[in-house]
Amino acid sequence: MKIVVQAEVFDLGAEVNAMRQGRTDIGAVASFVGLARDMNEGSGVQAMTLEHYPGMTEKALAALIDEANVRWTLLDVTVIHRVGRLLPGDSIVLVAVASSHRGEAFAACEFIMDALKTRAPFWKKEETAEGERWVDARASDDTAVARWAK
Amino acid sequence: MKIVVQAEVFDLGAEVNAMRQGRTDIGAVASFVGLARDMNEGSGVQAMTLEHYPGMTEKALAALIDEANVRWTLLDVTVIHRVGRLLPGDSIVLVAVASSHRGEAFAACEFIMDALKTRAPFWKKEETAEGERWVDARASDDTAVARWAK
Amino acid sequence: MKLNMLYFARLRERFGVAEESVELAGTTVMDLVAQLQARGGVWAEELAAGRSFRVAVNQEIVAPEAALTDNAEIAIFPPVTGG
Amino acid sequence: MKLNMLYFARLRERFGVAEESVELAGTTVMDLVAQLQARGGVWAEELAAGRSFRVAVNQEIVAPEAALTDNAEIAIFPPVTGG
Repeated sequence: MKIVVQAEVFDLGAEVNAMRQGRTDIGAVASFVGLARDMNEGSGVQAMTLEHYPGMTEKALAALIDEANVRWTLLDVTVIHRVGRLLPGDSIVLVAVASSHRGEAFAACEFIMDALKTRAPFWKKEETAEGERWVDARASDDTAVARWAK
Repeated sequence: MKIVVQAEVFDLGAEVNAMRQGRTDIGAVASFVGLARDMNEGSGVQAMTLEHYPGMTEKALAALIDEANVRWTLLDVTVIHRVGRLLPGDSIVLVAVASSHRGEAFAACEFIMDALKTRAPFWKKEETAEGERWVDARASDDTAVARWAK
Repeated sequence: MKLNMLYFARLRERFGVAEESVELAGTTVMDLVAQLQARGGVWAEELAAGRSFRVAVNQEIVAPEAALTDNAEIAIFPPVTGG
Repeated sequence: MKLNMLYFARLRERFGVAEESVELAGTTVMDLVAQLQARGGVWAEELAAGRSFRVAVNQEIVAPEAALTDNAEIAIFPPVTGG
């Protein structure tokens, strides 16, 4: 398990290769990369800054992964989330899940992303032509995570 | 859209970077890598050989992607499937889907994998300590793809 | 009509042939399968009712009732196991 | 009891403070929120009933009824928007 909060860019290929290194029991790696877009809520975004709550962030991410490990049989999980100022096209977050079987890898990867969106303490502030604005939480993210309630 | 059947290894990081290159409208890239495992049906697998139906394979994969594009709003899709002899730990298949939103990227990526498993003409023959054996189709793959029936 | 047959994977190995030309008396996939079954031996065994195999006509999987056309490319193969 | 307060994101900017020490008369998160609301101005506004904010005690999100302990780390922040 690897959890990192960093300002630096990450490398999807290198992270997935690191999970696979020396193993022959992995049948499936599902991964997700979230990116900064040039549009949000109908207006152009020139840049965004990600703030987080150091300490709690890592604990919250570890708790999500623990939950995923209870629900599914996973071989490895990597979560990397960037902070600081990002431009459209930049990577924001990586979730990669290795499992013996694809169904578990897909489900756990999507669960971790959905849960991260509502439970990990990160906040986005966007720079637009009209000035800066804090991004509002979306009801659709609450709906997405509610699907996983047992 | 990119569909390739090849003997050579592929590079997840390079494929996803190629999808993202020069774009700022992608918010999510969901990807999947299927790997050759050292165990299947309870016995050790030393190697496997993947056979396919040239011509039909590419048509079948294009049809799956067309269906995904009807069901979800996608920005790009890459599917690469290897053929020939593979060893445990080797990559078999890559599906990567770019979209504005994560829910669509995840759903389309999993749909394409589930549909590929039951509709793309590839066959696996495994080498085990007891000799060679053709892999049997799994009922669980029929169940997985049936979830997507409208 | 003349059909260009292809066999793949386990069925190619069992039949001992990868491709052949077949002159079909009937008009449908069912007719073709019956004619191949009539060869007996592994053909009768592998294409028997209840055995799992797929038939593609011009590279699309079809149902047993599908009509065939002269010079079509017909493939018979086991359920697929890629991915 | 003494509490070590942290504020994040939009609330940090609105309150104009990132961290402070607070001496709480009550015992629960609700008591703390009421005491901060009583400061008036942006505090009353942002922490009013019906406004969306989260409270974490020692880095875990808790309900308004949660009991507080001396020297706890309390964070107040808007609903999260990462990922």
